[in-house]
Amino acid sequence: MRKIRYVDALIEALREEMIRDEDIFIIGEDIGPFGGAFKTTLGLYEQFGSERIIDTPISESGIIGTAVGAAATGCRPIAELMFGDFVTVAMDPIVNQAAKMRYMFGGKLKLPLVIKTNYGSGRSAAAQHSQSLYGWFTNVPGLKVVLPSTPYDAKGLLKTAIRDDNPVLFFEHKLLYTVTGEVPEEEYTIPFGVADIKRAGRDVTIVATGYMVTKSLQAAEELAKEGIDAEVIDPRTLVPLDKATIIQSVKKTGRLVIVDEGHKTGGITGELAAIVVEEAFDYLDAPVQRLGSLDVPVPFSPSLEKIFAPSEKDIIAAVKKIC
Amino acid sequence: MRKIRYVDALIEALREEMIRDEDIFIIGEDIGPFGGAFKTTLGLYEQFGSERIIDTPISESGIIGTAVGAAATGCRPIAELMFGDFVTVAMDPIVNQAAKMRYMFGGKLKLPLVIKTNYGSGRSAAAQHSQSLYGWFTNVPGLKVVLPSTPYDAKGLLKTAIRDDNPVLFFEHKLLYTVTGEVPEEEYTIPFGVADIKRAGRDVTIVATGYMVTKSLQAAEELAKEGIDAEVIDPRTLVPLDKATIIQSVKKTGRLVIVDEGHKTGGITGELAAIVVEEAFDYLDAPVQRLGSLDVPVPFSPSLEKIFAPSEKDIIAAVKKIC
Amino acid sequence: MAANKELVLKMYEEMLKIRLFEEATIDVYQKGLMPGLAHPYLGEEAIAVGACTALENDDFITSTHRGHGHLMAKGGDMKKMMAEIMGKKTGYCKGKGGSMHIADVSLGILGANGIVGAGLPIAVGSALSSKRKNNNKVTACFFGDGASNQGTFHEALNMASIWKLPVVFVCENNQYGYSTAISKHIAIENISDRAISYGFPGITVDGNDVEEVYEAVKVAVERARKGEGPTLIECKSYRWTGHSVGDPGTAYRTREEVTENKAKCPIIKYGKKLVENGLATEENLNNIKSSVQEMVKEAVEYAIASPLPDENEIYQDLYV
Amino acid sequence: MAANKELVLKMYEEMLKIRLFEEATIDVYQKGLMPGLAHPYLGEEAIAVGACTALENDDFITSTHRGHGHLMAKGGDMKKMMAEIMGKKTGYCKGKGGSMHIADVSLGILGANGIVGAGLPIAVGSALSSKRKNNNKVTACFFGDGASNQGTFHEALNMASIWKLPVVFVCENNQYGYSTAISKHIAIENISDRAISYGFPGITVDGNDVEEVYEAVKVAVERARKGEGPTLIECKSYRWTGHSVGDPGTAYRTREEVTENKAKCPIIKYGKKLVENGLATEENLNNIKSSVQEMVKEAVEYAIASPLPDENEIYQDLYV
Ligand SMILES: Cc1ncc(C[n+]2csc(CCOP(=O)(O)OP(=O)(O)O)c2C)c(N)n1
Ligand SMILES: Cc1ncc(C[n+]2csc(CCOP(=O)(O)OP(=O)(O)O)c2C)c(N)n1
Ligand SMILES: [Mg+2]
Ligand SMILES: [Mg+2]
Repeated sequence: MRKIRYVDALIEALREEMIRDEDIFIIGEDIGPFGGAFKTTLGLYEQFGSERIIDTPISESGIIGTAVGAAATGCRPIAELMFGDFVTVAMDPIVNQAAKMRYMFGGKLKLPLVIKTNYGSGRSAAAQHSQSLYGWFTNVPGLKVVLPSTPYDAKGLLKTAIRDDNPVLFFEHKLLYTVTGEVPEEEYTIPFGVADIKRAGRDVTIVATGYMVTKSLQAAEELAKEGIDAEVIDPRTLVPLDKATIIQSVKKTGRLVIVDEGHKTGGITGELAAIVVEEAFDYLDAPVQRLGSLDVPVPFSPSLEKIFAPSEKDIIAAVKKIC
Repeated sequence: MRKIRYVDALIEALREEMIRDEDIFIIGEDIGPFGGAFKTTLGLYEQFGSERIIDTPISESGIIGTAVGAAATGCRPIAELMFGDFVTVAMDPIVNQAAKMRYMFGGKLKLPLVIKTNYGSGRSAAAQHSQSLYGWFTNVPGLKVVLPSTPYDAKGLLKTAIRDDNPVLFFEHKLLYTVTGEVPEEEYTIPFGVADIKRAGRDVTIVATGYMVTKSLQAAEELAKEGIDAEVIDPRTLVPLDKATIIQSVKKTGRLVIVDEGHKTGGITGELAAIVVEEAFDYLDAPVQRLGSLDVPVPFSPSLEKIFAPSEKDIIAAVKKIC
Repeated sequence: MAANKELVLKMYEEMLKIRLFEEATIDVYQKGLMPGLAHPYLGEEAIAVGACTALENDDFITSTHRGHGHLMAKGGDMKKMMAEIMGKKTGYCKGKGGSMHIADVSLGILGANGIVGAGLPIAVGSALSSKRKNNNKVTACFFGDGASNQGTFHEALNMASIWKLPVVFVCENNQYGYSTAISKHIAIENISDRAISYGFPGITVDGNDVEEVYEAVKVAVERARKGEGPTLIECKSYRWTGHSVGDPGTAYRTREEVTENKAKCPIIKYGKKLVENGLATEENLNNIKSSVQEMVKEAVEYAIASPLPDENEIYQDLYV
Repeated sequence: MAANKELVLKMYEEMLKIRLFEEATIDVYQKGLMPGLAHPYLGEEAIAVGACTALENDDFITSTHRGHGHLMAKGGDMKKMMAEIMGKKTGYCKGKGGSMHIADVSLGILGANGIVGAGLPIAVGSALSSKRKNNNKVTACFFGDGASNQGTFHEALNMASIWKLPVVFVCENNQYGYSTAISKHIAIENISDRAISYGFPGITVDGNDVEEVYEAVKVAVERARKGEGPTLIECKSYRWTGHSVGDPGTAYRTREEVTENKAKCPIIKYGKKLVENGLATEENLNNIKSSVQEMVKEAVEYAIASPLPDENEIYQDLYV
C-alpha cells in the first residue's frame, strides 16, 4: 500500500470531503494561500478558493463562535486553531455554546462542526505552544474528542469527524505530521468509539493516546526482547470511548499501563484507570500504572523538555514494575 | 461558638485581610455598591471604597488579565467571576498567563492572586450558570484549587488563599452561601493540602468535595442507622491534594466511594480513584465507586435537575454496593 | 410608514404582546411558578419589534439573556415560551433550557444566550452561512450596552466588516449592565461610534420609538442584502425593572430616574401617535389589548397545565 | 530633541543593538544553535527604542512574541537574552522560557508573551497597580496590528479608559499578522482610530522615525503621569523578515514590497539625519557599530559557552 505523511492524509481527507459536500468550509488563521502554520491546509486554497478556505483575523473566540453560527444554519465548518494551546482563548464558544446548544434547545438544532488543532511538546515551543489540553473536553458532555496516532487513523477519523453532526474536537500531534504510514487510495472512514489494538500481546495492556502510541509501540518491541508481550491499545477517540476493548484486554492480561501526554495530575489517565478499576477490578493482578507528562508547564530548554513527556524508557520501567 | 453563614464567613475573611494588607483589592462585576450577584462582597465597598472594591465592565478576560498584571507588580488582587461558568471567557489569563508566568520566567516573579467564583447546580440556572468546572484546573500546574464545604473552612481557606503567593482558584458552592456553621471570632487560617475528616468511620471511606460533603454526611447518618460506619473526608484543596489522609483512611476501611459534582467522565473522581489504586491497591477490598454529575449539560427543569448531581440516595446506594 | 396601517397596528400589537407577556412572567415568578430567574424586557419592546418587523420571516436573529422580547417579535410561540420558562415538557426546549436558552431555528431564532457577548460571533456565523449559501438572508444580532465591552463584540464586528457580511448589530443600550450604569463602564457618549473601529456605519436611534428603530434597521437590512456589509444600530432605551425578576433594581438607581424613564413608555407613546394620526381609534387599541390579554392568559394556563419532563428525558437531545 | 546629543546617540546605539542582536539570532538559528523559533524585530527598531527612551527606568512594559527589541530597549541584558534564546541555564529564565517568554521585573519588563493579545490586560493591571500605589509609574504596552483584532485589545482599552490608567498602548503596525496582510484583517486605514471607541487620544506616527515615536510616546507618558489616562499610538512600520526565523516571508508578499520597505531603514535614516544635523560624525557611528558588534559577539559566545539546565531544575520555579 502507498505510504503518505500524516499531514497529507489529513489534507486528503479535507479535500475529498470538501469535494463531496459543498457545505463544508475551513476557517482559521493563515490557512489560505499560506497553507497553515503546520501546512495542514496546503493546496486547498488553490483548489477551493477564498469562499471555502477562509483566512481570519487573530480572533479565536470570534472564529469558533462564527463556526458555531454557521453550523447552526446549515454549513459544516471546520475551524482550525493554529495551536491547541489557543483553546484557552476560545473556550466559551466551544464549551458553553457548541457543546450545549443542542441540549439546551431541546434537540432543536444540530452542530456539524469540527475544531481541528494540534498539541504536544517536543519542538522547543515552550509553555504556551506545547500543551496537551484535550483532557478538559472529555469533561464537557456534548463534545467528541479525537486523537489520531497514525496517517491511516488521521484520514479515516477526520472524515468521520467531518460527517458527524455533533461538534468534534480533533487533536493532531505536531511530531506526527511528518510521519509516514500506509493509507489506502480507496475511500474509508473509521467509526468513533472503536479502539484499535495497535499490537496484540498477552502479558500487559498498554493504553496509549496520540503520539504516545508510537512511544508505546517502541517500548513494546524492547519489552518483547526481554520476553514481555505487551498489548498496545489506542482508543483513538476519547469521547466516545471504547471501554469494552480496554476492559477485555485487561481481563486477558491482568495488568494495565496508561500512557498519555497530558499532565499526569487531573488528566485523562485517571479516568481511564478508574474505569478499569470499576469494571475489571477482580481481573487486575497489579496496581494500574499511569504515565503522563510532568506536572509543570512545558519547559523550553531541550535538556528539560526531553524529560517532560513520557518516554520509551519510562514506559518500559512502568511495565516492568508490574510484570 | 457563634454560628454564621458561609457567605458572611467569606466576607469576614475578605474584610480582615483587606484591613491587614493594603495591597489587597477586589475586582469584578457588580461587586461594589451592589455587593455582588451573590452578595459575596456586601458592605465592603462602604468600608474600603471604589479604589479597593473595583467594579468592572463585562470583560472577564480583561478582569483576570488585569488582576494578573496587578499581581505581577506588587498588588494582591482578588478577582471575582460572577459565575464559575464564566471561566470559559477567561481561560487564557488563568491558564496561559497566571499559571505559567512564574515558571516560564524562571521564578522571576510571584503572582499573589485569588480568583474567586462559585459553582454548582440546584438553582434552576440551566446549562451556562450551573457548572462545576474546577476539575480542569487540577490539570494545570501552577494553580491551586480550593473548594470549601463549610463556613469554617470558607473563612480559613480564603485567608490562606489571599496570603498565598501563587494564583489560587477558589470555588464556592451556590447552595452553601446561606448555610450556617460555627466560626470562631478569633483569627485562624487553614493550611492548604490538609484534608479534613468531617466524620470518622471504620467501614468505608467517602471522599467528597464542596457541597457533596454535606450530602455525604447526610448519607453517612443514614448508613449509620443501618450499621455502616462511613468516614467522610473532605480534601478541601484539590491542588495541593492531601493524598496521605485519603490513603490512610482507605488502608483502614478497605473501601472507597468518591463523590463530586463535576461531570463524572473526565472529572476529578478518576484522578482520586487512580491515586488510591496506585498507592493502596493491596488494601482495597472492593472496586472504587465514583459518583459524579450525569454526563449531560445541566438541565433547567427541576424535574431533571434534581437527578443531575449525586444525591444522598445515590451515595447510600454506592456505599451499599461495596459494603 | 404611516401609510401602512396593517404594519403599524401589528407593531403596536407585538409590543403589547411582549409587555403583557413579561408582566405575566413576573407574576409567574412571584407566585413561585418559575424555577430560576428571567430577565424582563419591559420598556424595551420598541427595539425588538422595530428590528424584527424590518426582517423577513426566514432571516435570523441571535438573542440574549433578556430574550423574551426578541423571540416573541420574531414570531415565537407564547405558549411554548411560557411553558419553557416554567420548565415544562411542552416548552420550546422540552424544559431543558429555560428562559435564557430558548431557540426556534424554524423561525430563524438561533437562541437566547446566557453568556453576555456570546451571540455576536454566532451572528457572524449565520451571516457567513447566508453569504456562502447566497440565500439573501440577513441576521439581526441583539446585545446590550454591557455586552459591547466584551471581546467578542470587537472580534465579531471586525470579522463582519472585513467579510462584508449581511448582519445588523442591534445594541440595546438600556443604560445598565446589571447594577452598573453605563457611565461607569463606557467612556463615550454613543456606542454606535464604535463602528468607526471597523469602518461601517453606526447610528444611534431612540429605542423608545418603534418606527425610528424600524426605519433604521430597514435601511441596514437593505444594505446587508445588497452585500454592502454590516451596520451597528444603537437603540437608547431604559430597563424598567431590575436586572432580573429577583432584583428590585432600586439599590443602584433612584426611583425618580426610573419614573422619569417609564414616562417615555414606547407603547403608550406609539398608541397616542397612532390615534393622533388617525391610524387607530382608542377602541382599536383596546381591542388589541383584550385579545393580547387573552393570549397571555391562555399561555400561562397552558404552561401551568403542562407536565414536567420525565426523568428519562435527561439523556435525550445531547448528541444527534 | 536635536539638542540632546547624548540622547540621540543613545537611541542610535539602541537601535543598532537590536539590529545586530537580531541578525545574530537569525545566524544562531541557521547554525542550529537555537531550539525552537524566534520572531525577529528587524526593521521595527525605531518603535521599541523611541518608546522605551520616553520611559523612566522603573516604568513598566509588556511585550509580545516579537519581544527582543522591547526587552533590549528597556535595558535587557544581551547575554542573558541570548543565553535564554539558546535554552541555557544562564539565560533570563534559566532556560525555561525561551525567546517568547523573557521577563525582567527588576527592569519593569513584565514579559514577552506567546499569546497574541494577552499582554494588553496585563498592562492594564500594572497600570492599575501604579495608580493604586500612587507611584507615578507608567506602563507601555506593545502589541501588533494583528493583536488589535483580539477581544483583549477591546477589553483592555476600555478598562484603561474608564479608570484613566497610566498606560500607553503602542501598536506596532508592521502590515502583517503572520502571513495575513493588514488589508485582509482590518477594514480601516488607521488602527489609531480605534481609540475613538474608548474616548481617549489615538495617533498614527511613522514607525521608521525614532524621534517621531519618541515624541509621541513622551506626550502620552506625560499625559498618563498626570492622571489623564491612556493613549493609543500606532506606529506604521514593516516586518523585514518572515514571521519567524523559520518563515522566509516571501510566500505572501512580493520581494519588491520587501525591498521598498527596507529602503526606509530606520537606522540608516537616523544615522544620516544625525550626521546631517551635525550631531554625529560617520566616525562616531562607526565606533558605535564596532562596540555593538563586540557586545553581540560576546553575548553569543557567552550563550554558547553556557551550560544547559540540569534535569532536576525542571521542578523548580513553579510555586513560590
Ligand atoms: C460572560 C458573562 N459575564 C457576566 C454575566 C452576568 N450578567 C448577565 S446579564 C449581565 C448584564 C448585561 O448587560 P447588558 O449587556 O447591557 O444587557 P442587559 O441586561 O442590560 O439587557 C451580566 C453582567 C454573564 N451572563 N455572562
Ligand atoms: C492567541 C494567539 N493566536 C494566534 C497566535 C499565532 N501567532 C503568533 S504571532 C501571530 C501574528 C501576530 O501578528 P501581530 O499582532 O501583527 O504581530 P507581529 O507578528 O506582526 O509582530 C500569530 C497569528 C498566537 N500566538 N496566539
Ligand atoms: Mg444593558
Ligand atoms: Mg503585525
